[in-house]
Formats: sequence, structure tokens, C-alpha cells
Amino acid sequence: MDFELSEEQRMLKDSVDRLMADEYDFDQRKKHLKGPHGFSDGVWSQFAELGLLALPFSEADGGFGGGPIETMLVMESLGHGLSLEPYFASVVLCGGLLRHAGSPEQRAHWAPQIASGEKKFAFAHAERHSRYDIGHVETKAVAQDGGYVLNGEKSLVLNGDAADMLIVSARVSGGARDRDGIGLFIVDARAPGVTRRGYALQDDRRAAEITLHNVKVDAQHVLGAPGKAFDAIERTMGEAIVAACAEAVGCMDEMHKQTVEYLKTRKQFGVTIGSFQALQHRAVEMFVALEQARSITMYATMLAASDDAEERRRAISAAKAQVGRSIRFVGQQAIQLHGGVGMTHELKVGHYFKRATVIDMFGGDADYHLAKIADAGGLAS
Amino acid sequence: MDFELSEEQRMLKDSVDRLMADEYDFDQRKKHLKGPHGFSDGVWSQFAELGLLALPFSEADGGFGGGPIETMLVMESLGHGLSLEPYFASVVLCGGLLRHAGSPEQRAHWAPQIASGEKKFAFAHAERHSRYDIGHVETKAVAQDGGYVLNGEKSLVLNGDAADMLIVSARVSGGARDRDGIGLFIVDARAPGVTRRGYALQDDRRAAEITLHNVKVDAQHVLGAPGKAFDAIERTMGEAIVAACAEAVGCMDEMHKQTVEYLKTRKQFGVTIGSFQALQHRAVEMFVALEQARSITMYATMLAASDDAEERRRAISAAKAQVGRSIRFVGQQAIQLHGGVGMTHELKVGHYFKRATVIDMFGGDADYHLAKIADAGGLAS
Amino acid sequence: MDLNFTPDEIAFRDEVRAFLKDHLPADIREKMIEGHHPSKDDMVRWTRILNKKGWAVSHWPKEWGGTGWSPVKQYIFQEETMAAPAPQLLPFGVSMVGPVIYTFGNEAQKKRYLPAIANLDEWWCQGFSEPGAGSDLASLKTTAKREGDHYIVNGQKTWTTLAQYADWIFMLVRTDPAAKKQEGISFLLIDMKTPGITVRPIVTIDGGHEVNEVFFDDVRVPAENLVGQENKGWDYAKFLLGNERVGIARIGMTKERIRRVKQLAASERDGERRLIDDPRFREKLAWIEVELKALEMTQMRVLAAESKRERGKPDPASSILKIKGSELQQAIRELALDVAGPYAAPYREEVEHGWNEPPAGPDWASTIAPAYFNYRKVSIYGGSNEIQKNIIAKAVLGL
Amino acid sequence: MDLNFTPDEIAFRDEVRAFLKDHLPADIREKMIEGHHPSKDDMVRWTRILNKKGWAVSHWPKEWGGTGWSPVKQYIFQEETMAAPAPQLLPFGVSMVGPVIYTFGNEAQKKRYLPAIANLDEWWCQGFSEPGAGSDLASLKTTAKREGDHYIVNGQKTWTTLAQYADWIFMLVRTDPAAKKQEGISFLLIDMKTPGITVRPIVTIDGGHEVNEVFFDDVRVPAENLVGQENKGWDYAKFLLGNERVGIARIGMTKERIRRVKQLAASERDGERRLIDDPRFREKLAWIEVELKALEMTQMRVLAAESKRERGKPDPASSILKIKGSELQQAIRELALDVAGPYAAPYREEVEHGWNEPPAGPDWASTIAPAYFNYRKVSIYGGSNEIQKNIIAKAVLGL
Repeated sequence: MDFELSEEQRMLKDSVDRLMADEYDFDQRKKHLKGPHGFSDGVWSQFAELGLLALPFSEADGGFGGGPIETMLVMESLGHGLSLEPYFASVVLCGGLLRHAGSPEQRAHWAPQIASGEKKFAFAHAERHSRYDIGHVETKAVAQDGGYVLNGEKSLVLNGDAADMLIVSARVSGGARDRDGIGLFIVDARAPGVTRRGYALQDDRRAAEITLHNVKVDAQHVLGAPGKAFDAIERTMGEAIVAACAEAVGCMDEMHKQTVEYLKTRKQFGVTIGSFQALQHRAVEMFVALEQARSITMYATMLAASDDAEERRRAISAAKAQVGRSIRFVGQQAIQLHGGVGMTHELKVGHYFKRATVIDMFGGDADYHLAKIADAGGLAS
Repeated sequence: MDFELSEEQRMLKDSVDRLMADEYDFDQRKKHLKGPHGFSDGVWSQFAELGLLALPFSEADGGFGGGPIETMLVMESLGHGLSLEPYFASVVLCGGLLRHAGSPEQRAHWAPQIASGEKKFAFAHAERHSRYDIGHVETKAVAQDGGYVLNGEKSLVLNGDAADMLIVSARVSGGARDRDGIGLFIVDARAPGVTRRGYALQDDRRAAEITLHNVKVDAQHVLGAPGKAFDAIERTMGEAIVAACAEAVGCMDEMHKQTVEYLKTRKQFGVTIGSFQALQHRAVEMFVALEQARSITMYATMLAASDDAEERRRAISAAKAQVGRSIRFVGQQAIQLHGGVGMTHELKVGHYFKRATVIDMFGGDADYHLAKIADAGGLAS
Repeated sequence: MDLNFTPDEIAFRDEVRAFLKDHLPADIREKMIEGHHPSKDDMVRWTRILNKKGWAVSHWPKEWGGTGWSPVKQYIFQEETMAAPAPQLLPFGVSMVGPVIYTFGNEAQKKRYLPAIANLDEWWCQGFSEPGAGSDLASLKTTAKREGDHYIVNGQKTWTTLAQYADWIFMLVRTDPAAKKQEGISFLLIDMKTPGITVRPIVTIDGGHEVNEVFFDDVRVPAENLVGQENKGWDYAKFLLGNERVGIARIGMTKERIRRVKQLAASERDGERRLIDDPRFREKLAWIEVELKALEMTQMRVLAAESKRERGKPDPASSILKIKGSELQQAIRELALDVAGPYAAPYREEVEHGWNEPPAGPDWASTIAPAYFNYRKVSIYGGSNEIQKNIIAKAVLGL
Repeated sequence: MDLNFTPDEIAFRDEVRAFLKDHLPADIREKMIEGHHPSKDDMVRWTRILNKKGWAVSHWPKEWGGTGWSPVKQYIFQEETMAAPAPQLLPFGVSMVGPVIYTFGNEAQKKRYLPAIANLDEWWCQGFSEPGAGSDLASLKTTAKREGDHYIVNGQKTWTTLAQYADWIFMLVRTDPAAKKQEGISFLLIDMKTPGITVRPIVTIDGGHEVNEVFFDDVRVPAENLVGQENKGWDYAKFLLGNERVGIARIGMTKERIRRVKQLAASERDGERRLIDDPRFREKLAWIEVELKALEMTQMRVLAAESKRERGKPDPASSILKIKGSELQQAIRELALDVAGPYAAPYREEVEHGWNEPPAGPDWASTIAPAYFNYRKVSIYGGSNEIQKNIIAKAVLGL
């Protein structure tokens, strides 16, 4: 049992923290937001230079062999900075799919392109009625000429509008929610038959609705065995949920810090409002909720790569449930304790509240994951 | 819309309040508890003299024609006093069954005996696995010689050990939880074949486990049409739940008062602990929970006699759900804010906590009733 | 004790319902159901429809257009309009400055201002809060210095709701800087077109523009615009804030939102299953309904006691209405967030005359997250829930 | 960062488990599962079994019977014994006065007292709290006046856990009435057989007798029973209270209760349906498990940082462990109340050597409500959760 970071991990964390400190104060962030895709290409290049984009890939694939802990460190730091860059979509989600489903050739071909920042990826997976079911795929893939033809509608595709490449899930057989029969396909985002409509999210990141109309995919761009992709999707989504939890911890940490700072400086009735016991206790309750979220995220991080699928799933659901509930409490109280100014667009705390809320809605809310744990017979081993 | 009490209602309330004030201080209560049945025969006589035991019966049956509001007033006051007398079992439960299922002859025969306090009744209904389902009856009633023979086991019979008469539910047809096929039978508690084992409850009231072995019941002691008793049981239990809610409001009101009083007098660190804002706010939250319980109890009281069964059921479930949650919060916080002394048997507050907790477990807890409302499509009309 | 409305009250309720059915414009109603904010034009149209009927300022004295309704009827009217759902009337005129003017103003002021308020010919906003004051309203710094027959006003107000539309602002200003906190404050009416006034929008976290900062730079205000006596403004403000409690729980509005959430949950599918078929969802909703029903009874109890209480001295227990009422307004919007699920995430921009197309998912989803964010305000403004708890602790519990 | 125990730690855990399996008497284990309090004899038997193995005072210096285990191993040992479930060792000797004596006592005291503590040959109780003091421990009034080579002790202690069995009591007494609050306090050891000591039971709301009042009427205590220096007792008390935090979250015990509640819910039927088949029940349980898992990680984080911290100066963040740990101990007992349902109501009397027959329903149900009532104490004693929040606000958040 060891909660210390290795020397390399500490350096990694410091470098991302520094990047956020240097490039992501509130005014800089506003500027990044005005970039062509709603983020900063310059910062993205620095992600690449620091090796962040190569982090999760094996050394054989030109990466640094980072695991869930390294991803946690990066995501928490990005959460602190409220980064707008598509790290989560391109590296965590699509990098994960490539690692879990890709052939050595595919990994050798694509990993360096993700790692260099040259190609940005997006995972076109969710559909209109899939909600939190990662096995829900109605988009069709029909074999043709040794490759496949895709038809269907993809929704809420994170980074969908800025992506160069899409990884599309589509069904080669079975019904809408069958675990069997799902394939993954690498598609050029500008390929004929791909239509994208991009939009902003509540937290300033961007996503797209994507229509696939007779989109042709060559055999070499089929990721893994067609029809057998569910496991890779599940592992990737599990890792992504844990990464999102880490990002939320970064957001909550900031909300808590800013709230405590506000309590120390804001005066009312002639004293700092932090001298009121009821507000002190609320700040402590936020702290407890934050630390519980941090702890369970560490737990899930350490089990995210476990080969025991049951243990892994429960740990991930436990993390998302606790983090979800902490997000609600910490976020709502951060606004409440800031009072009126907390409601304004001009203060950073509301932006953390919004990012955290969007994360809460990713991959299943607390109720969804508690039900999963309950159906699995509970958490304790 | 009118929340004022009538002159008669106010006099009723005052008389019960005065009785409790005169006869139920903490030391008197300890004495009553040592009575042969764990309550005071003297106080019981005064109940009769004040007409409380005749309250719900129609004037034709020798009663005062009181309705749910009158019962609410009495029960809330008994809650304030932590009365040990079997008013709830004898008058509310069995009086209710007599009113809803009894023939004019049966009412004329029994109502005066309840009203005079001469006969104390108990409702032998629950069974080992009935939990909160009021239609669960496995005790058998077999027709014989124009009457019935009862066999079975009844559990958690309130006032079962002190009762002179029992009203027993038993099944003439159908399966364990069928709504059809239930009958009600008036049985002398000392009749051959009746075995009783009495015990105290956590809140100092008493109950009994009752075995019925070939107990003969004459035709004249069959209450209502055999097999058709469910509706009368449901109406009675509904009224009883609302009455129990009123008693709980009385308990919570006391817990809140005593806690606020304690906050005003108890000193720590040189000041009264009521000067600490966190404790002030907690006391306010208790107040809110109490007033919400009081309000919803009034609501259910006013609908308890409604002929719209759906509306009535929802209102009753709403009351029990809200009161149940308020009981947990108010009770737990009353102990917490009293600190160590709140944990002791020597302070009255803990006794209110226990009474309220037992009430919470009567007729279904908050989750049970929320599920009922949810299954009925919600509360709002 | 009788929960039921009298036959007269029921007839009144039916009359209100019928009127709303016939006269609430369909486009406004639709907008309210969809969770959009009514536009200035919507507000004006609706107020004038009500005013024509004689119902715009129902609680005012009959002389100035009031109806003479009992508190119960006032309550019924308010609940029915919220449930319709119709826009709530602009409170700054109808519930705030109007009552101050007819209670403390002179005859000239009454004639000048009251009819225009009733018909929304003039849009009012409220100049009470100042930067840094928060719940400590009396710490205000904006000054009004008497020069001849004018006051010269300097300072800044904030959280000024819908000041962007306002013709007039009613203000608390400091006229005696030497007096202690609550004394030395006066109540002024200021024409927003007066030179020296600048309005700057405050964008809130939901992306909306409801509130503003208002700056006053040597603004010359005729002395006749003073309401009541100089340096007595704090009394009028307390009177006004006391009135503000009427209907503060917004029970009718929450009821309407509950109906809406049920409807959305019945329309939205998780695969083949409707969300409303999830028992856990229904139980969460049931709990909100139960608490709301209890609060409605609490509201009625306060209301029933109201008639016996001195006007302008609200029941301190009405703080319960603010606390629980705001919690439930927030709870139902949080549950709506759960219903929208992932489709709460897309952001839909408000454009000049309405909204652009929803970016993704069901049409209705785009207002869900903004409403969740926006309604955090209801436990902050009008005296935060923490302040309300202080009030109850002191005034009711004697702590 | 690595969550896993090292191979050495796993081997240790297995060793502890095997030992518990073989040596924890079945009757004691059964009593613990059933939720009964262990008797004095149970405590003595179990402590001596552990002491024979050399594990009774594992965290003490090796010289006095300690094991030299790492903090992680201490944690594993504690969790495993709670999960067994075995009785917790009497803390007043092992965790409280023992460490004070070996840290601040003289050689004679160490020799006289420590071995008897380790073997529970002498039963200790704690004389800190006084009537009316509550969380303001330093306001104590019991005096000890030096007369020759004795102290004369007068006053009253309260909440003295299991004093009815005690051979000795360790006391905070005021030796300098003129000094200010925290000064002038000394730490005395007193033989409970000394004339002038009266023990009076306090019955708690669950009907149990765990705590007592202890009265001191001119009790003559040899001066050699003073620990450390006169008037320095407050320092020793702070040291002692700091140690008290170890394992305060009682995670292993709550885990064991979760297992128990699952088992009960699987055995209890609502008609034909087992309670555990109710999804709402399972989800409530799942939430307790999730929070407990998070707390376990928090505990481990505190533990991992422990080795780098000065002894006797606990991490202020460990207050989280007290707050959340006590909340979860209460939550699982509240959920057990839901499982017992109506059968929580019957009261079962504790009799001389155990319990009488359960009055109604399943055997296990009779301890459920008393445990629910009794466990309200865990958020009160040892510094109430409100005090813990004050500590975090000040020491961690700097408010």
C-alpha cells in the first residue's frame, strides 16, 4: 500500500500543473475559447511537446506506457485549469479504443499521429436513446467489398466538430442493445457521407451530431474483430469514467479552495463571513465530500486496469456514484456560499460548477451506478 | 379553507392537554408504567370520564360523533404526554373496525363498553411475515355450527396482553395476501384456545403474541360480512396511520421544544450553546421538519374520511412518508443537540425519540409509502 | 378546521381558470411550459390583458385598481396563474414600489405612478442592493445630496433585475451620511432616462441576462421624487420586504414544473423503456410532491393566520416558506436534470427574438441545465436561506 | 501509488485471519454477530488469548509487549479483529492510560501497571468528563489537594464507561485552582477500592448500562500515583486524546455490520419476497458501501502519511474519519432498523447472564433498535461531530 507518487509521476503532475498555471488563467481561457474549435492550438501543441498525448500508449507504439494513475494526474490537473483541449476525447477515449481493440499495425500507424497532436480523434458512439447504456448501437455496418458501409446517426460526440478522425461504433449483427455484434471503425471526419453539426456544451467544450450516410470503410480501418468490440468499448469507457472522475476532483478542489478563500475575504455585517459557524461547517462538509471523491477516485484508478472484470466494474461504478453525489453537493454549496457573485459568468467558480455538472452527466449519474452496484450484489468483497 | 378549531374542538384539546399536564409528568409516568398492564387504570378512567373513549362513535351508538380531526387532537396531546394507555389500540383501531364493519346491533352492544372503558380491545391482525401489507392474513377461519373456528398466530398485537376483547382477522378463503376472503371476529381474550404472551415495546407500550387454537366464534361475533373485511381494515388502518402521525407530531413538538430549551440553558465554553450558529440552524431545520410533518398530518386528517379512496390513500401515504422522515431527523438531532445527557434514560427526550421511532415502524415506513405513491402515479392531482 | 375551499372560493377558482384558458396567449403559455423567459413584450401584453380585466393589481386598495379579494382568493389567483403557467407579473411595480407609493406616497405621486404600474406602461426596477452588501442591505453607500429642489445621486446598485427594460428605478439612497446605518436612508424614484445613469449587464452562469449593475454619476433627481419623509426610507424598505413574502414559496410554479417533469419522463426513452417507468425516479418525484404538499398546507396555515396579523408584519414562520419553497424549486429542477441526462449538456444560445435550433437531442432539453444553474439563485436572493435560518432562530425559537 | 498490500502485509493479514479463526472463542464471536455486548468475562478471556500470542498491546514499545508492527500492519490487525468480529480491546488500558504511563510515567509505574493492562489483570476506566463539561473538557472541577504524601480527591466524574467493572481509574484533577483553565490540571491513578469512591450507573436510552457517574468524597490517593509532573496533566490528556483517533472510523466494524444486514435482509421475508430482493433497499445499502470504501481509502491516505508525522500530533484531516466514520456506523444501524421493520419494536430485557428469550419475531431483531439508539452516541462522544467540524474549519481550512 503506497500513496506516494513516483519521481516520474511527480514530474508529470508538475509539468501539467505548470502548463495550466501558465496558460489557463481566466482571461487566457476566454481567449482560447475564441479559437477556431473553441480551444487553443498552441496549448494543444504544448500537450504534445510535454508528451501528454503519448502518455497512455506503450513504448512499442511510441508512447510512455502511462497507466490509469498517470491519466488521473493529468485529468485532475486539466480539471483545475478547466482546459478546453480535447485531451479526454482524443487521448483517453480514442487512445483507449486503439489500445484495447487495435492491431499492432493499427497502433503503430495511429498512435504516433495522436501522440504528435497531428490528428485529433473523437469517439462517435452514443445515439439518441442510448442514454448510459454503452452497448446501445443502432448504427449499421454492412460488409461490402472486403470493407464495410456505415449508416446511422451519432449523438453527443465529444470533440466531434474539431476531430480529424472518428472512431465509429456500428452494429454488424444483433439488436439495439446486444453486447455481441458491435464493431469499431476508423473514419476520416471529412470522408464522403459524413455530416457534422458542431455545438458548444454547457461547460464550453464542444461536441457534434454526426450523420453517416453510406460511409465506406476499408478493411484496414476496422478496429479489432467486427462484432466483438464491446469488451474494448467497456474497458475504454471504464477508464474514461475514472479519468472523468479525476477531472471532477480537480474541479471540486478548485471550487472548495475558492469558496474557502471567499469566506476568508468577504465581509458582511462588519466581519468576514468565514467567521459564521454555519458557513464554516458547510465548508467542512464540502471538504469531506471532496476528500471522499478524491479517495474513491484513487481506488477506482488503482483498479481500472484490473483483469478482474467484476471488481473493476464495481470500483468504477463506486467512483462515479460517489463523485456524482459530491459534484452536486460541492457545486451547489460553492455557489451558495459565494452568494450573488457566485451566480455570475464573471467569476470562475460557476464555470467549475458547470464543468463538474457536465461530467456528472457523462457515463451515468450516481443513481445509475448505484443501481449497477446493487444489481451486482453490492460492493464489499 | 379554515384552520381554526371549533369551540368544541378547542375544549376537547384543552381537556386532554390538562389531563396530560396533571397526570403525566416524568415521575408520574414512571409510576404508571409500574401498573399491572404498564399503564394507569386511574388515568384510563379519566379518559372515559372525559368522553375520550366515546369520541369516534356516532351519537346513535352512544358516542360523540368525533371525526379524524378530533382524533388528531387527542393523539397529538397523548404524544405530548407520552401516554401509556391503550387509546390507540382500543379506541382508534378497534373502535374504527367496529364503526366500519360492525352491524347496528354489534355497535350498540360494544361501543358503549369501549366508551365506558369497561372493555379494552386489541386488534389481532399482523402475522409473522405480513410486514406492512394489511391484506396479509394466514390465520384460518372455518365455518362450523353457524359460527367459525379460528386457528393461527397473531403477532405484535398492540395492547394484546391487557385487552379484554380481541378483534381477530382471519381468512375464510383465498391465499395469504388476497384482498378477498378476510373476516373479522370478536373474541374474548380469555376464551379457550387463546394463548397470549405479552411484552414491552421499546417505547414502554405493550404488545402480545397471540396463538389461536380451535377458538370458537358465535355468528353474532362475526364483524361484517366474512370474507369482505378488507375495506373496513383498510379504512381503519388508514385512519390509524393518520392518528399515529398526529401522535408523532406531539412527540416531535416536545423534542423540538426541549432541544431549544436545552440550547438556551446549557452552557459550554462560557456561553449558552444556543449562541452557536450551527446549532441554531440545526434547531431551525428541526423546526421545518416538524412543521412539514404537522402540515401534512392536517392534510391527511382532513382527507382521512374522504370517500375518494384514491385521494385518501395517497394523502395517508404522503403523511406517513413525511412524518417518517421528520421523525428520523428530528429524533436524531434532538439527541445530538442534547449531547451525552440526551443518551440517558433519565431525560425525557430519549423517551420521545423511542416512541416516535416505534411509530415510524407502524403501518409502513417512509420508503414503503413513497413507493405506494409512486406506483399510484404520484401525488399531485 | 376544514381544508376545502368554500363554494364561493371554488367558483372564484373556476372563474380564474376559465379566464386563463381563454385569455392567456398561446405563444406565451408555450414559452413558459418550455422553460424560456418571457420577453418584455410578453410581459406587457399579459399585464395589460389582466389589467383590462381588473386583475393586474388585485391586492391594491380598490381606489387604485385593487379587487378586495380575501387572502385566500389572492392565493388562489396567484397559484392558478403560476399553474397555467402564465408569467408572474413584474413584481417591482406591482408588489414593491406600488404598495410603497399608495401607503407612503403623496396624492400627486399616487396619481402619477400607480395607473402606469398597473398597465405596465412604465417598467420599474429595484435599486436596493449594492456591490459587497449582500444580505447586509443597510450598509448601502449610494448618496443623494440635496441641492435646491434636486437630489444629486452618486453611487452604484447591483443585481438590478431587468433594468435593461426599465423606465424607472426605485432607490434606497443615503441622505444623511452622519446618521447610523439604518437611519439616514431615503426612498427615491428615478427616471432611468436621467443623464448620468449607466446600465451594465451581468451575465449569469446559465448564460442569461436578467440582472445588471446600474451606475449613478451626478444624477439630478427632482426633490418631489422623494417618497415619504427624508431619512425614513429604511422603514419603507422594511415594509416592502415584508410584502415580498407573499407567494414566495412559489408552490403553483413548482407544481407546474412537476407536471412538466412527469410529462418529459414519459416521453424520454432509455432504449425502449420510458424513464417514468423507473420506480426509483418515480419515488424521488413522489418525495418532492409530498414535501410540496406539506409546504402548501404550511402556506395555507400562514395564510389563514394572516388576516389576524398587522399588515406589513409577516409571520416569521413564513421564512419556512422561503427555505423549503426554494429547496423544492431547486429539487424539481435537479430532477429534470436527471431526466435530460446526457442531453442536458448541449448549450443553446439565446438569440435576438427567441432561441436558435436545439443543438442535439429533444427540443425541451436545452433549457434544463440553464434552469438548474439559474435556480441556484432562489436560495440566495431575497435574504439567503442562511439568513432565513438566522431569522427563525431569533424570532421564532428565541435563540 | 499502489493500493495493494505488499506480499509481507498479505502474509501478515492471512496470519491474523488464521489466528482469529482458530482462537476467537465461538461463543464470543456469536455474541458479537448477534449484536450483544461482550461480558466482562468475555473481554478478559479474549484479551488473555491475544496477550498470550503477544498481540494484546501491539502498538506499545517492544520493551513493554509491543510488536513493532508498521502502521499498515496495525491497521490490518485492527480491521481484521473488527471484521471477525472479535471484541475491541478495552481502550482505557491498552490505548489510553497505557501509552501515557510508558511515555510520561516513571519506571516504577511502568512495572507496576503495564503488564496488568496487557493481560487485563486490572480493568481501567477513564475519569475525564464531568457533569456539565461536555466537549469543554478543561473546565473540570474535581480537586486533588496535596496533604503530606497523599492527594485528597473530591468531585465527580461522569460518562465513565464500564466503571462498574473497574479496578483502577485514571483521572484529570485540578491541583492548582488558581491557575487558568488548562493549567493546574494533574493526571492521577486511583485504585477504585479506595474508600470514598461511589459508582452510580447511568442507564442509556437503549436500556443498557455502559456508563456511570463516579463520586469522590475525600478519597486519599498516594502521591506516587501522580503521573509525570504536577499541573502538567493537560499535556498528557492531549497526548492521550490524540492517540484515541487510531481506528476511530471503525471501518472494519461497519463492514462486518454491512455483511450482517445483507444476511438478515436475505433471511427476512415480506410475504414471499426476501427483503434483499427489493432494489431500493439494495441501492441504499450500496450507497453505504460506496461511502465506506471511500472512507477506507481516506483512512489509508491518513495512515500512509502517518509515518511521516510527529507522534502524538494527529493529522487534523483525521477528523474526517471521526465524522464520516460515525455517520456510517449510524447509517448501517438505521438501515438495519428498516430491515427489522415492525419487529424492531419489541423490547428484550438484558438479564444477569445474557438475555431472555426474544419476545416476538426473529431472534436477531431484538438488538436492532437498541443498537440504533445506542449508536447515536458515536457522533457525540470523543468530541462531537460539531466539534470535529470546528477543528477542521480552524486547523485545515484556516477559517
